[in-house]
Amino acid sequence: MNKKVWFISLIAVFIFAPSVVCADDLEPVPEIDFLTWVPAKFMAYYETSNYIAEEWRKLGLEVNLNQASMPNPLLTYWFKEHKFDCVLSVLSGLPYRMEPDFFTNSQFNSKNKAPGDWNVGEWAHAEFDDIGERQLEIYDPQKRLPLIHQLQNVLYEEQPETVVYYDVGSMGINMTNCALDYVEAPDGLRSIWNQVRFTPKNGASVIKVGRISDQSTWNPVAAIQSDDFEMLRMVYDRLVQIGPKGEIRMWAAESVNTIDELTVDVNVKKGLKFSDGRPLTADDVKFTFEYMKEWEAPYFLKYLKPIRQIDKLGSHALRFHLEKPFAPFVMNTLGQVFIMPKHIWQDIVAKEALSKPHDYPNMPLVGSGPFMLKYWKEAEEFLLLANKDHFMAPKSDLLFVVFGSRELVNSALKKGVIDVNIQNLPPQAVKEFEKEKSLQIVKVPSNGYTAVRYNTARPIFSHKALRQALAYAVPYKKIIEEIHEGQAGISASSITPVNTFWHNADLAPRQFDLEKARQILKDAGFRWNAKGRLCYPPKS
Amino acid sequence: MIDVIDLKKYFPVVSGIRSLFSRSRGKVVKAVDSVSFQIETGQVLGLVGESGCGKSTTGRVLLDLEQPTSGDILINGESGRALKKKNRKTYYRRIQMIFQDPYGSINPQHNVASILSRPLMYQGIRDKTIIRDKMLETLDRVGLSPPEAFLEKYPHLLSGGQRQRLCIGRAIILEPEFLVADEPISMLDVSIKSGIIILLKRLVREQNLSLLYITHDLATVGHLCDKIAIMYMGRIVEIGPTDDVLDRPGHPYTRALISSIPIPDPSITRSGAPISGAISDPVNLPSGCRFHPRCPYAENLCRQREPVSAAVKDNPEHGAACFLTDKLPGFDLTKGHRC
Amino acid sequence: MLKYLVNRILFMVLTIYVLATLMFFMFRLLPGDPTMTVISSAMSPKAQEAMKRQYGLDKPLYRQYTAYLNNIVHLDFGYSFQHSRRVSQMIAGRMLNTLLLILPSMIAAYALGVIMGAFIAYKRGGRTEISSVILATAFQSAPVFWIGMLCIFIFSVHLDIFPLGHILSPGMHYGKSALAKYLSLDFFHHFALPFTVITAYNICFPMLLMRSSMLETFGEDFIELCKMKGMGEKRIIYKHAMRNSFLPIATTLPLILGWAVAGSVVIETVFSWPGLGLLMVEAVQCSDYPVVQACFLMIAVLTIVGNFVADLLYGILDPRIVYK
Amino acid sequence: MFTNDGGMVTVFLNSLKMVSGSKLGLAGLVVFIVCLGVAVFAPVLAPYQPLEKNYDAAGKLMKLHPPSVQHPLGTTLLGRDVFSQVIWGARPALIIGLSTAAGVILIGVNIGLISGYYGGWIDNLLMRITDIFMGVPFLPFIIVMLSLTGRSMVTVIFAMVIIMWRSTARVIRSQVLTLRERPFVDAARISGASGLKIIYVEIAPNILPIALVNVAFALAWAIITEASIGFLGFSDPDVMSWGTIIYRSFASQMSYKAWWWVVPPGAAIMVLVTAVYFIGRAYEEMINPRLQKI
Amino acid sequence: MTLLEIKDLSTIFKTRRGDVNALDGVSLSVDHGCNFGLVGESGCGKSTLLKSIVGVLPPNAAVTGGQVLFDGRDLTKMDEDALRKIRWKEISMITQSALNALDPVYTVGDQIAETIRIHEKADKSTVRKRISQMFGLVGIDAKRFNEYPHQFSGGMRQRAIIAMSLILEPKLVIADEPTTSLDVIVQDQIFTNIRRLQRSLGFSMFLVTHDIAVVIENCDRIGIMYGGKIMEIGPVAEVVSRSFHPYTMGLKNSFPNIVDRRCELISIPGVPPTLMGTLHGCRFAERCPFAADICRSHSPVLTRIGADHHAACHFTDRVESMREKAARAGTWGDSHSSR
Repeated sequence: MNKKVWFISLIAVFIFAPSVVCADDLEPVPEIDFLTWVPAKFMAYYETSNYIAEEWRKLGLEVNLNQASMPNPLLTYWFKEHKFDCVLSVLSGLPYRMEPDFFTNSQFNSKNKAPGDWNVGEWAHAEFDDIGERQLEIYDPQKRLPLIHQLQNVLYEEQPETVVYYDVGSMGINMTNCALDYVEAPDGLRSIWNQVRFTPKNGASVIKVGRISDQSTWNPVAAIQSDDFEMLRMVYDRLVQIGPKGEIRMWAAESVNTIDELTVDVNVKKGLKFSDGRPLTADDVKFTFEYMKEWEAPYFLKYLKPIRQIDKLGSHALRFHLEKPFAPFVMNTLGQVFIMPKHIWQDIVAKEALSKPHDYPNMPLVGSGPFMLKYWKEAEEFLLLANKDHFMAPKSDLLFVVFGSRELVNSALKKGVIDVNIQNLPPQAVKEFEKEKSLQIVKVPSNGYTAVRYNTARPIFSHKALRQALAYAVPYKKIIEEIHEGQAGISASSITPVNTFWHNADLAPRQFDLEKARQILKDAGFRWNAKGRLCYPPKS
Repeated sequence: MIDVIDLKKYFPVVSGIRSLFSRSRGKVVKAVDSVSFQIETGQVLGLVGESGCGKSTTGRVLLDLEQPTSGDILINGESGRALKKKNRKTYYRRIQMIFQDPYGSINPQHNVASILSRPLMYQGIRDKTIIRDKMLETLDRVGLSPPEAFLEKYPHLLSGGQRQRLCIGRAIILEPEFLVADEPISMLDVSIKSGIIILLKRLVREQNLSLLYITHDLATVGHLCDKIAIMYMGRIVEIGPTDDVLDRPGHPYTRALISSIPIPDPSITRSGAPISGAISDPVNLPSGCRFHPRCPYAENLCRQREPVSAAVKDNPEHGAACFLTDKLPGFDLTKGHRC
Repeated sequence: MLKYLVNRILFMVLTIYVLATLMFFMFRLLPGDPTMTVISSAMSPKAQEAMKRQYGLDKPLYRQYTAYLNNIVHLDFGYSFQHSRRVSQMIAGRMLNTLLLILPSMIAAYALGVIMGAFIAYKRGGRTEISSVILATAFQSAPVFWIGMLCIFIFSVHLDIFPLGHILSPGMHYGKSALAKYLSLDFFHHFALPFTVITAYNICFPMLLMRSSMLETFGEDFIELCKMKGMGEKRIIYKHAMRNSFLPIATTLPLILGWAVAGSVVIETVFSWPGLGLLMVEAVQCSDYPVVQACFLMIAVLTIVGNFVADLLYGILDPRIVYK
Repeated sequence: MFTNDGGMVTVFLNSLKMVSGSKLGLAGLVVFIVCLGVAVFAPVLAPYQPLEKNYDAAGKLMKLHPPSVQHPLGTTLLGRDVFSQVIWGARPALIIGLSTAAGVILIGVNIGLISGYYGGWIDNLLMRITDIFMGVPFLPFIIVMLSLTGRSMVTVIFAMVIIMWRSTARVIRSQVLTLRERPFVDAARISGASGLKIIYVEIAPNILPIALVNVAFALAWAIITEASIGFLGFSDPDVMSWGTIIYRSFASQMSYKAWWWVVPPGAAIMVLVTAVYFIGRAYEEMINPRLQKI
Repeated sequence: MTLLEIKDLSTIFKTRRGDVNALDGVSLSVDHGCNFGLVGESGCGKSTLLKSIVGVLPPNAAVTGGQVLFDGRDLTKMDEDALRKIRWKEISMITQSALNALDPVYTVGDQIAETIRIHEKADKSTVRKRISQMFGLVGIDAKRFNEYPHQFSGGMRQRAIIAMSLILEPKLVIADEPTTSLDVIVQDQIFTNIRRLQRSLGFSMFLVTHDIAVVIENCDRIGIMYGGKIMEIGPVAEVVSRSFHPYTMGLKNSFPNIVDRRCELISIPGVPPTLMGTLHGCRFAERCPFAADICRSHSPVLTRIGADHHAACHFTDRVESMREKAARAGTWGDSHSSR
């Protein structure tokens, strides 16, 4: 035998040796592509995924943390291309997300699997879809509740995502110049219910509020960011607002009556005025909804879609006709669209020679809300004057100051440069801030949550047992204690406990238990090869 | 024999894309304007003139360091242009140059051996022993002895005189037929200058080559050259055997040059140069004779027509480009003390 | 001279055009969807298409490109994805802020650097020289953002002398005119720390350059002749040596100005200075490329115009330079 | 390329000898070599892994512990040892610095040589390209590049090289322009040397000293720039470079509480870069006799 | 009457590699209204001598001994302020490279005006008038007052420097290689000019050059310097025709002469000494064909051999035979003769 043959066979041995070890035809679970956030900027998110990955590795899985920058390419991989096995899904709590449909049906209905839509894990479950569709047609919360609970049950059982924690934010007020009778709300001090209640004291004329992002736009047609909506809702009225507990509260609407699933009547309050003195009437409301739809205001498009037609019933009465039953209509459509003055907007495109109303800077701003925009110094500050004539007349003018970083805004709060900080304090600093006597710290449990979302279209996570097992392999407590300094809570459902009405309290959060996870895997037929790597159940 | 025929080098005043738009478009500086001369084998021609007269450019054009505008050189009957066309390398086997600055013309990063061996290697000689023998022989020839001691030395260890000897060595190592020396001694010390002159003179004789000695210093020319050519603004204004030119100059400019040289002999009192002013603007040449603005004898004719070279005192060897050669007053520099 | 100016300006335009084109195509190669900049529950495939239409991203590439160039000529950089506004509205004030921070600091750094460089060259061989060289080099070697952080740490957090950053205290009103704002005491209070840091950071280069340039000039014959003329030491240094030594430094001015303007991205981040650099960093992080393009081009324009001005300045300082 | 006598190695060794002739140069050299050693022996020198979480005796994560015997430079917010991170950080600093410098010199020197030697339209073209690059804002461009190409170490190096060669090319070109006029180039030409031979055999060894000075400055610049990129959050997330350490402390909003987390990495950058500058400056003074102290 | 008397002047340069004895006991004197010429090769200490006289030595050099008596005052003992008043007002200078001697960023007129204003209080118009006058004397168009140095030609710059050096009507003008970089015709014009000015202004000149011919033509007395020492000093005619020092003889031998071009050109072998460290014996001994043991161990002192003629050689008594041998090429080594 010559040398060459020896050599080739030697190489052959090396190449095939590993497969010889798994001779019993075990197919190892491929490496998990765990899409996550870049550590530098989103340290807590990245570390959360890192903590999870560390435990999963102990189960014999290989995990690759794919750090992608936010927003791109992270959002593209996440929402558009679904390029992940699992993703650390961080969804913030916003008032309108108190509407139960979003965190349940919208996120998991197989109709929403298309790229760019919300079912990013492409999960499909016939029973879930069915309940999801049905609950959309029930306008009475009490009747809708069981179905929402059922949805949560299915999600808990099927685990298309594993809820890791929800934030318990902390926001601070410097009480030297400002008093607040705090109303608990999922958005804390950002909530309009609190912002109209800030009261100056010690002779202060204005309450200074610190922000880290500047307003992007004051144009409701163009706005897409939640931060922008937060301010727009101060200067514009909506028909209804979402109350601090997630309930619907009448605002510009006197009453909202659901005639049937496809017809909703709205009576607008009388005596409302725009800041230029013109009255707010049903014309303005009708105009706004039609205008937004006509010009495809990107943010509202989805919510305006169900509207077929709007009829004016009187100077202050309207009737909305829907294409199909849409339970979130009152909360998410009527509760979000800002009522714009028709007399300003109807011919603005022609008057300002614009190609579309999105380009209108909307200055001076004419709105009817509890506040009036006095001035806006870009990237510096803007002043909102209290509208004393408003039915929810605020107790103080608010000066919003834009800071370059969280660090600056926090220390400004401590120094009393600002009175209110509407950012969450960093968890590690909360204890220190709580010690400050001049500060009032409010705890804000969020209705948003962080989860590991599985891509069930990928072979790995099409295994239900694996998903269930991994839910036991998440070190919930450690993550909350070490990364979040205890400023977070555990929830079994994507509707977090703060959303008391819709939250299904019967579901018990899973505990971290690797043994149990192993057992579930074993029971489902998963095996470990000689190297301890997890392998798929043998094909029979 | 070296025969330079009607060599011209014109520099455009502006070059490149700019020349398309410039007002000075098409204007040229005639640095070398119809220069012709011959050098016999084993002889030295001194090319003399003030700075800016085109003498160095002539040398550089001969070596093809500047592209000639026109003209040719015959090296022992062979056309330089043809040689270059065939192979530039073989052209440089036959013609070599010594530069003015012994400090600048040696690459400070290379040692003597490498400086001397490069020309050989570029010419395709690869055999190490041949190269070494050749180098040692050359070093010895240029007076750097013992040659072995120099091979590994770097230039910064050499004195100016030694460097210039090395440069000469590099030039003769390929045994050229024609050597151009561009002011080879102007940067050296007095006591060393003469050594280089002596070396050049010996090499011309021993190697049987032709030397074009370019200088502004008429005094040394007298000691080294067989023939002298006087250049003024791109033209040779006078050419002839050394003694004829120095003793019986036929051009007012030659006279001015000779009479402005200080003489290291206290017993001689010199009258000084009769001319004034400086060289004219090379872009806008004066009409007629180029020298007329400075010439003390200039007549109307000189301002109108350009003189051609004519024999001086019926000596066919000696030519001067002046209308007034015969009318010039007598000239005598040799009065007084002799050694 | 006129021809030189025209040539230079044409080349500046060419440079900006090349950069603009580069920016355009670089971003079109960007992986990911530009409309994917916010997670909003309202997001739906339809809304995204609507946004693309609104941004003009549905048109073919060459149409986008020509529209883009056309817009740039009209100083219109399009529509911010993140801020739902015209980019041109956003950057004007930012640019002013950047210039207000960078220019005075650079002028101060240069003036001080040149004077100090001349001084240490004059004191050459002494302890003053070596310690200034070490100090200046060390200061330049440290990352400027780190120095900024330390300064904030010491002067703002611990000593509480200066504000933590930003351009003005919240709620300060200075009337309508921008001038009043930038002449206010409060502005200077905010300006002082970043100004000092940038100045100190940039002093090193002109200082060391001036020192070596001075040492070179000291070796020149005319300086020796000045001494032989019986000229006083001070006159030699200030009138002759410094003016001549300053020439090679003037040529580096555009380079340094370029670095400084470019470096504004870091310094503005540290001091939360609402300038172009900060805006750009934020925009890059959000993939808001119309804003990035605009900021980048504006910073480039500042750099290029700076180069140009410095060239002209050099011509004024050195009579030997003739522009053609 | 630079074989034969007076070659690259000789020039390099000579330059080392020259640098160590100056006090500051020697100090710089020593520091640099120490840093090199730290980078090479990081696994031995660092007591912990850079990303290892440290728990105290009670099993609690050691969050932001100030310096102690166990952790000479304290711990980070997630209980990682700062000292170890700083030691490991020497690696990316030097790798990025040296490779960037190498790339910059390779491109800059060649463009400078070709542009300066050939002149004419080649020079015109190359220099106009260089001019355009001169107009490119340095950091912003790198940031944009990195946001497009992803943030691996290789792309960071690539992004820096692609922009930093410009000044080297200019310096080298102006040097070549004067060298080209030196008679020894003519001498080589009339020995029958080709253009490339003249560039690389005759001219290149003479610009080597200037190139070496540029290596030093490019190295220093690269290290600082990498730190700036890291600080803005654009460098390789998997690599614990000094800039990244500072950025993480800045982003954690705890940097003003935990000085031990911020000061050491910055100081490390400062010391290393200062050393490199000293080496470069010392060498520059040596090769430019007019700068020498008499 | 003596204007400048240098007695036993020594200057040392401190360098990294050791001390350099640039000047070693130099003594010479310049009389009122007379020109003194100092001849020497590069590195012989000429420039150091000039700088030592006016006290503008670089920081690493220092006068270690001797006196510089100017009009009876010892310049080496004077403080900076007093010296500053003497500089240019009483001793001015014409430098070797006029291009570098003028500050490039100020106009020529401004620089001259500044020179006046340093020493005298004068209003603008009189300053201007004086400068115009002086420009007229040296042959520069007064219109060129506001031009920058780079706009002047080489000869014009040298004239400007001369104008500047004479503007304060000093007693002594030091000319340091004033024409080295110029062409012969311009050189001749410059010296003619200087001689003319000297007749009208009556200053003394201390001319330093390597060109013995220039000294012979323009000076009354000559000093030959070598290796930081004066080798021979005396009236020009005396020193040139009756040399007592072998170095003077060698220098004469190697100097080309356009008149006596048939004379043998003989170079001095070897290179000048480096002057580093402690030196013994005659500086020229290394290159001297007549050197004996005593020359290598003992430094000869300057001894009087004629009325005003001194030489520093151990063998002044055997001068006749030396002169005879020195004229023969073989004496200086084989390869150093031109014939």
